Amino acid sequence: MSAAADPAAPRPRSALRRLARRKLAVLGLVLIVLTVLGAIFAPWLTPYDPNEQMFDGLTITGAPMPPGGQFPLGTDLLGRDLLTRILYGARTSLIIGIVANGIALVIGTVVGVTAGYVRGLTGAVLMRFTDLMMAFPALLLAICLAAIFSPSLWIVAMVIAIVNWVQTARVLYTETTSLAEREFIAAERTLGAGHMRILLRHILPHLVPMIIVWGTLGISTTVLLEATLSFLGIGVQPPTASWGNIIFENQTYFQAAPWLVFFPGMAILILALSFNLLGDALRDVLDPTQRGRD
Amino acid sequence: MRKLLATTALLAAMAGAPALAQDYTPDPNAKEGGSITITYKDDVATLDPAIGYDWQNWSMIKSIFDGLMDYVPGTTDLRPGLAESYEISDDGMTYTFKLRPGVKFHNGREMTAEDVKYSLNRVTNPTTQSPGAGFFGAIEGYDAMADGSATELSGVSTPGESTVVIKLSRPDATFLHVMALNFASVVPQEAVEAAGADFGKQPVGTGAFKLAEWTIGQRLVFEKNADYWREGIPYLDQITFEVGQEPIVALLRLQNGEVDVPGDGIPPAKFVEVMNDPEQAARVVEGGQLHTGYITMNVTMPPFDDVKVRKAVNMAINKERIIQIINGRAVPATQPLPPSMPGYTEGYEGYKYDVEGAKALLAEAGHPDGFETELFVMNTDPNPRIAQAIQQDLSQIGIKASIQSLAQANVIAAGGEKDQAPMIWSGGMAWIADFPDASNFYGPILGCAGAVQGGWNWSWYCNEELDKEAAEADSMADPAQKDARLAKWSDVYMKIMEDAPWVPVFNEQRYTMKSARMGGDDALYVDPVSIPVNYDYVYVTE
Amino acid sequence: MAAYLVRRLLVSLLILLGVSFITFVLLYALPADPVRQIAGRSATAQTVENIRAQLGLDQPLMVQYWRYLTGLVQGDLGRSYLQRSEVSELIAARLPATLLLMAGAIGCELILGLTMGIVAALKRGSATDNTLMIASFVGVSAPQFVVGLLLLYVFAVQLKWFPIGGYGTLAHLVLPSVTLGIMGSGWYSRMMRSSMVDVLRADYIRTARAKGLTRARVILRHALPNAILPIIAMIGIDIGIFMGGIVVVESVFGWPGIGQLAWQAIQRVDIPIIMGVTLVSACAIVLGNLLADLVTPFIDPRIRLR
Amino acid sequence: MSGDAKTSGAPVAPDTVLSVEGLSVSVRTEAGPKVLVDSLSFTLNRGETLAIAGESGSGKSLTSLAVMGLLPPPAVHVSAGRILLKGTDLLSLPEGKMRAIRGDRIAMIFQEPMTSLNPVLTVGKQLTEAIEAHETLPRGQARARALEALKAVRMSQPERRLKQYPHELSGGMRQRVMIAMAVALRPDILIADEPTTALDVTVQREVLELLRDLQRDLGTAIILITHDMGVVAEMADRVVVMQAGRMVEQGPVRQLFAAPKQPYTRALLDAVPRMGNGGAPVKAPTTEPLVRVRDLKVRFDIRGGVLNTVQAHVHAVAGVSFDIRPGETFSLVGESGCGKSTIAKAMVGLVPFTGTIEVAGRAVASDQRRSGAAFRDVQMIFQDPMASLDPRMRVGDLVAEPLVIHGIGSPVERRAKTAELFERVGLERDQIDRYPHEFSGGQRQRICIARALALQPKLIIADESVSALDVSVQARVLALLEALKTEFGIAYLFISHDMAVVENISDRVAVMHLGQIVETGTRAQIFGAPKHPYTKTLIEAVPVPDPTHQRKPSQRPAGEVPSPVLPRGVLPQRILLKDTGDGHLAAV
Repeated sequence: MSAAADPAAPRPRSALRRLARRKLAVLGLVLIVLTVLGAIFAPWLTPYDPNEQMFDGLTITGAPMPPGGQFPLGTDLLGRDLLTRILYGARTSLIIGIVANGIALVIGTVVGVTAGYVRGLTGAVLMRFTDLMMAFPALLLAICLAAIFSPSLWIVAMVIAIVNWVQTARVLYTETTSLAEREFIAAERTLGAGHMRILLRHILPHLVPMIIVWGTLGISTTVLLEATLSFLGIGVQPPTASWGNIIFENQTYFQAAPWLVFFPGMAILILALSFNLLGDALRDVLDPTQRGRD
Repeated sequence: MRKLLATTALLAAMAGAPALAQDYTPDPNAKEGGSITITYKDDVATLDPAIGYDWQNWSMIKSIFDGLMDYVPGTTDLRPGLAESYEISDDGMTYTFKLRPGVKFHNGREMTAEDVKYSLNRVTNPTTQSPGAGFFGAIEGYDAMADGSATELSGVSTPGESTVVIKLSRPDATFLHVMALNFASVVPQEAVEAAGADFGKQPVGTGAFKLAEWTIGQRLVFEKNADYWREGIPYLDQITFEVGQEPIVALLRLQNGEVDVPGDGIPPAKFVEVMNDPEQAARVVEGGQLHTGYITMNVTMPPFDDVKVRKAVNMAINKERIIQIINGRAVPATQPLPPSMPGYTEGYEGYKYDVEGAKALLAEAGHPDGFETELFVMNTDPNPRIAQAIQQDLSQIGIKASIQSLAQANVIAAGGEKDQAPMIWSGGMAWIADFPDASNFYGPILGCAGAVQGGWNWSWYCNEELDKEAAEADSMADPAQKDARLAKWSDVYMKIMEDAPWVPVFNEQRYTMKSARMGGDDALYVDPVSIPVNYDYVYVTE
Repeated sequence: MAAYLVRRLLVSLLILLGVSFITFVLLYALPADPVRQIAGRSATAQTVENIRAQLGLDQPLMVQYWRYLTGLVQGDLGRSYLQRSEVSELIAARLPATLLLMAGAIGCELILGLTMGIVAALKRGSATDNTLMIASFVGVSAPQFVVGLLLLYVFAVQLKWFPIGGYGTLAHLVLPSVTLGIMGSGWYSRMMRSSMVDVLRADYIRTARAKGLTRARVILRHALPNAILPIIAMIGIDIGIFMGGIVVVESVFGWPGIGQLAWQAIQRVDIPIIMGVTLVSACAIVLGNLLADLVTPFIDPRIRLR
Repeated sequence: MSGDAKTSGAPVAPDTVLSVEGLSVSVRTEAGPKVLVDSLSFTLNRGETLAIAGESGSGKSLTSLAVMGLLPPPAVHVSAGRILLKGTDLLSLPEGKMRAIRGDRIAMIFQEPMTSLNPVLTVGKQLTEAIEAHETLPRGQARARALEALKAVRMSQPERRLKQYPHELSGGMRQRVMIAMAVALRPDILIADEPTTALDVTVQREVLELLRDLQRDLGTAIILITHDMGVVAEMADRVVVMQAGRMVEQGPVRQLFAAPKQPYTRALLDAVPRMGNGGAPVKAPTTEPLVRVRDLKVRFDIRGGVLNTVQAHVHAVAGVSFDIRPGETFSLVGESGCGKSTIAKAMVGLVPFTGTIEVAGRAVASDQRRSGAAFRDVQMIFQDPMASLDPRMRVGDLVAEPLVIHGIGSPVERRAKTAELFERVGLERDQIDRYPHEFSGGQRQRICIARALALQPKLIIADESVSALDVSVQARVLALLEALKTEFGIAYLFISHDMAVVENISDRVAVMHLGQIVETGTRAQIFGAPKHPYTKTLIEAVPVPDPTHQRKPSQRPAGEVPSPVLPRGVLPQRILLKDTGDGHLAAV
């Protein structure tokens, strides 16, 4: 029982194969691909313009049309086709998910790895700053930032990135610290390897799987945060559709027209769920520290 | 043309506003006792009459405090309040109020002329930071107060225990209305000083109700003032205000019989349902309110410096459609004044919805393909939706407006800068009149005084001639000149429409829903000054 | 331990100082002018400037911040610009509701999350495990405002099991707590599961079984206290997440907590309230983490706070 | 169990307690079931000690878990056979009945005393719990029994121990707690799975003696699972030798050691390093030292207090001086925590130090900024080859890494050099493109050696480099090191806790205790005529792989281990070494 199997270093191909064996991960991947395709091909998938307030999209008393018939998912309170808006809204969610999360990931990686490797004063200062950011109620900070800069798609992405890098930084800090203490790093140092070489050739490659995992999981957080900001009316500006602002605009009608909350809500849920499923499976497949959980 | 308009206005004024002195006849069916529950979404900030300026606390303060003047319940007609009677000098520059004897504050002390003086000094003192101080600008010595060089208004004097004389620095036809504002409420000095900055949490007035309990963020309870100076008033023993309740929740609770009046009205999502149910619809009281929803166009920012462009925009807006979006709970507006405001120009049709005409006008102005601009809007429902409807209308004539949906304060800030907000949809921040007088819609929001940095005239429209005309109208303080004055105001607003700095979009209607046990005249439920209801005069039937 | 506590508190103070400074600068940079809101629509420029001077808002940023700090040291969070009340009073009035909601949410997380996690770990690989883990994923992925609206619609409007909104009784607490706690439940159940799986593999569990202990005892006495350790640190972090969530949840359910206060204040740029709420939240987060650190040694004697 | 019991041989009428018949253990893998233990049969008699010996992967631990019914579910399971405890087949018992037997009639102690006790429960709780699981007793009485058990394992201050948590005890004390827990209910059978492998040699000695005494007093039958033939020789009455899941040979201990029937057994016994046959005496030093270490001190800070200031120091190395001559193997021995590895780290610049270290006349810088040349001259091989190889790199790249770092040669040349090194350490050229995890432990250590050789160093530090390897592999790696030494004239600094290995390969030896050298001299001097009591204890504690070896009993209750942690400002007392003749220095 002593010769334990190697705890790390999967080959990429086998990782993919192992991923393919997880039904839930595959399901997540398929749903993500479908969302991406839906977002890209939205103009061909629906006959309507997402921002067109159609005259026959509202009843005479100004109520939205229920699902069915001309409008498969019904219309919103301005008489726009809900399906069209959800399809176009996927663009917003995906762009923000990827951009915001990408920025957050870069900041988080730079801060976390630097602090974890350099230690000393620089490391301490970086980590105290991270602690400080942790102490900020993220949503409050995002709301303040969104209020300062008049929100647009890119500003929202920036705001989300600013509040979202902390987690990544912390995780990568811990991981880098423990990596830096691993014997093979010590071995590299005894061979005379410089810091940059150790960081780039030996530490970063080990962090890549974890970065991928956090990148994937982070997208779901980001999608949720965008939706929440939009739900509070400080996200993406109308009439640009985003899943969050569809709900924001229509939430008062949740009783009279539940589909206006239900469909975009399901869209958010499914996309976030898909990224979570994928990320979790990737964690099992790629991340050596989490190995052996099932 | 001008004459005709004036006459129409005069007729309207005569029909809508009977004699000033005619007071309210008590309801013979009214029952004493009982308590009601009213809900609001937003917290009540303060009950200090010098400060409170919110939707929720305005009518609450009205019930706790009294001013020298008052309105006949359910109407916009002035009647004497704490003043038993008053006299206006012939030049309209001196008002002498004779105080009602035996009026007691909630703390038991009798109200005197000194209290009136103290209250006016207090509200105009900059350290009070009253948002209503500016209303008292006509009182002699106001400027010295405002710049901090005086601590007392030189124009207010108390020749006797029960006499207050107020001298004005210019004639002001609205002065009696000003004295009926909450800001002019009479407060006892000792209670104010005892409470310090927290007077707003421990209010002491002379009103029909007194504050019994206040749990911040949850509930306020008002208790009947048994010593109230108006005989038989109020009917209710107690009113509970529950705050922090979503309008939709409030309505559902009303349907469950837990709430008597939802203070924020019927939420749009439930409106159709309620109105389609005869039993519920019967408990809805509809009335006008002194409100106009409008789009401002910044006349200093090209291309809105061109009146043709502004007219084109006026013609491009499909007001019916916008009203449809808010479930038809408004009437299309043609001019800045709402229909129930004295001075409203009857028969004026405004700019008709005419896309082709608008396009032509825009082409004439040199923008055949339209232009790009920005539309600022406050970010609470339904305003972003309305903005999107406006955006779609504008796009019909080639104007591409991008929407800036921001927090209220940020929109106000943008409007106060000369070069920031080309267009603003006023919803959520729109003008609800402080008092039922035509002048109230002019000064800060359409006059030159407001067209300054940080001002509220977001269209930056400044027509000095109209300013002069407005000043003239306001100096016609003699009641005999009332009709001539209204005619003048009507004329001012018509001229404004010529210049089209605004697109008046709609006048929101008020729909107050009440529980079955609520009694009292319907007018009390759409009281133009006490929103949602005039607490002093409503009663419960069981 | 005492030295550790003092040191941690010092660091916490520094963090709070940083939070206050950043927030202050951010709010200073806001385009909206609070004075205009205070002064009202009828105010003249003179009045506006008067009020600005009275509030000290005409001073440079650092002077204003220094004033705020000196006030803060004396426990003075300032006075709301628009509500005209002591901010501390406003927050104090609303904090109990928020704390109650958070307690409810933590309760929900612990009950739901831990149970699900433990059951899944014990039935590892089974259909139950898969179902529970999918449910956790859904919990983690569900936007709070959607969950809130949905719960409201199903349990309050349709089934009428719970009141639609408001505050006061236990029944009022259920739906908001669940809404706030459902995301954490998902995380907890997943963490608990993996932690439990790891612990069940530990040598001391084998020892415990080798002693002939019953399964229940092995799980409850030996596995659970060890498996729960990472969760405790999570609860500390959770408080920060909750602080964001309450803005949404309180708005959906009309819960009279500081989330609503903050939201209204942000809408109207009532800077003292925003500052106050941010600081109180940051305090809660810092305290939450500290508390989690202080509790851990009671469960895990290996951890000594130095 | 005493000497005379052994000499009397097996009892005439063996009273069989446990018999294992045709036991097979399989694991379900994706490629179908795989047999881990194949039709194993043996019996265990009352009062005897049966050793199951074998190298890693032989299935010995699985066998013990199968007896306990503790095979890790669900993949690993018993696929055939019977396990009879006094006639009852344990495999057919329901879990409830099996639970009643576990801990009561069969008890088990495990290899890792560090992890086998629940860290969050006190020793007392864990002990009483074991008792209460099988007997209904009032609290006080269970506690009394627990205390009694602790006394039985000769624990110092037993009352205090009851209230302590496992992490507050040393490794040896924890193992005693484990034993106390196991014997508290006087089981028929005690399974000890590598009970001393993780312990220092002196502690191992104490634990082994304790087990033997307990068996004598209680008459418990013991199944002792170990890879250490020395332990087998000392403890066992009979031996089962296993290899790759099968039993290779079985028999009484003396017979098996004296005349192993199977080649595997023979090879196994041959590979075991024995003391006292270390080879030819060393020539007197002639050349200038290659390495000169003077007054080396390494200390680590312990921070605390309000401002997180330094409160105390760990004096890991407290003033050490020694020389290593070219081509010489110099060994540092000592128990865990004595500072021997820290010296190695200091020499390659991994920890800051004071004092001087010179390699080939160049000083090693005391801060971590490197002086490249010194690094080329000194290379290090770590204990765990897996841990010291970047798992994400191909082994060829790993071996070429030092060449790349120092910019030696073109890629083609480097590749050729790598291939050459591979062959030299006994690996195949075509294995160059594989990853570390595709190699066995011994192969990995060869890769590390190849990497260390790449820069043609003058000194290789081998820090416990063979400790984790099975004896047969260990022997081959040691042989390789020896061959390289003669071939390249490399000097070794060999760091080990294993006295037998040290004796076998060293030219000179230094014995370390609490950060200082207590005795140093040639191998012959140290092992032939140890002067310092600590050296003597160390040597005597080593289990001798010879069942006929007679050993003086020594009893020492487990107490606290002396600590190198001293408060700020307090310095460890310096040990003075005195030359007892011929370069043999010992503390006075």
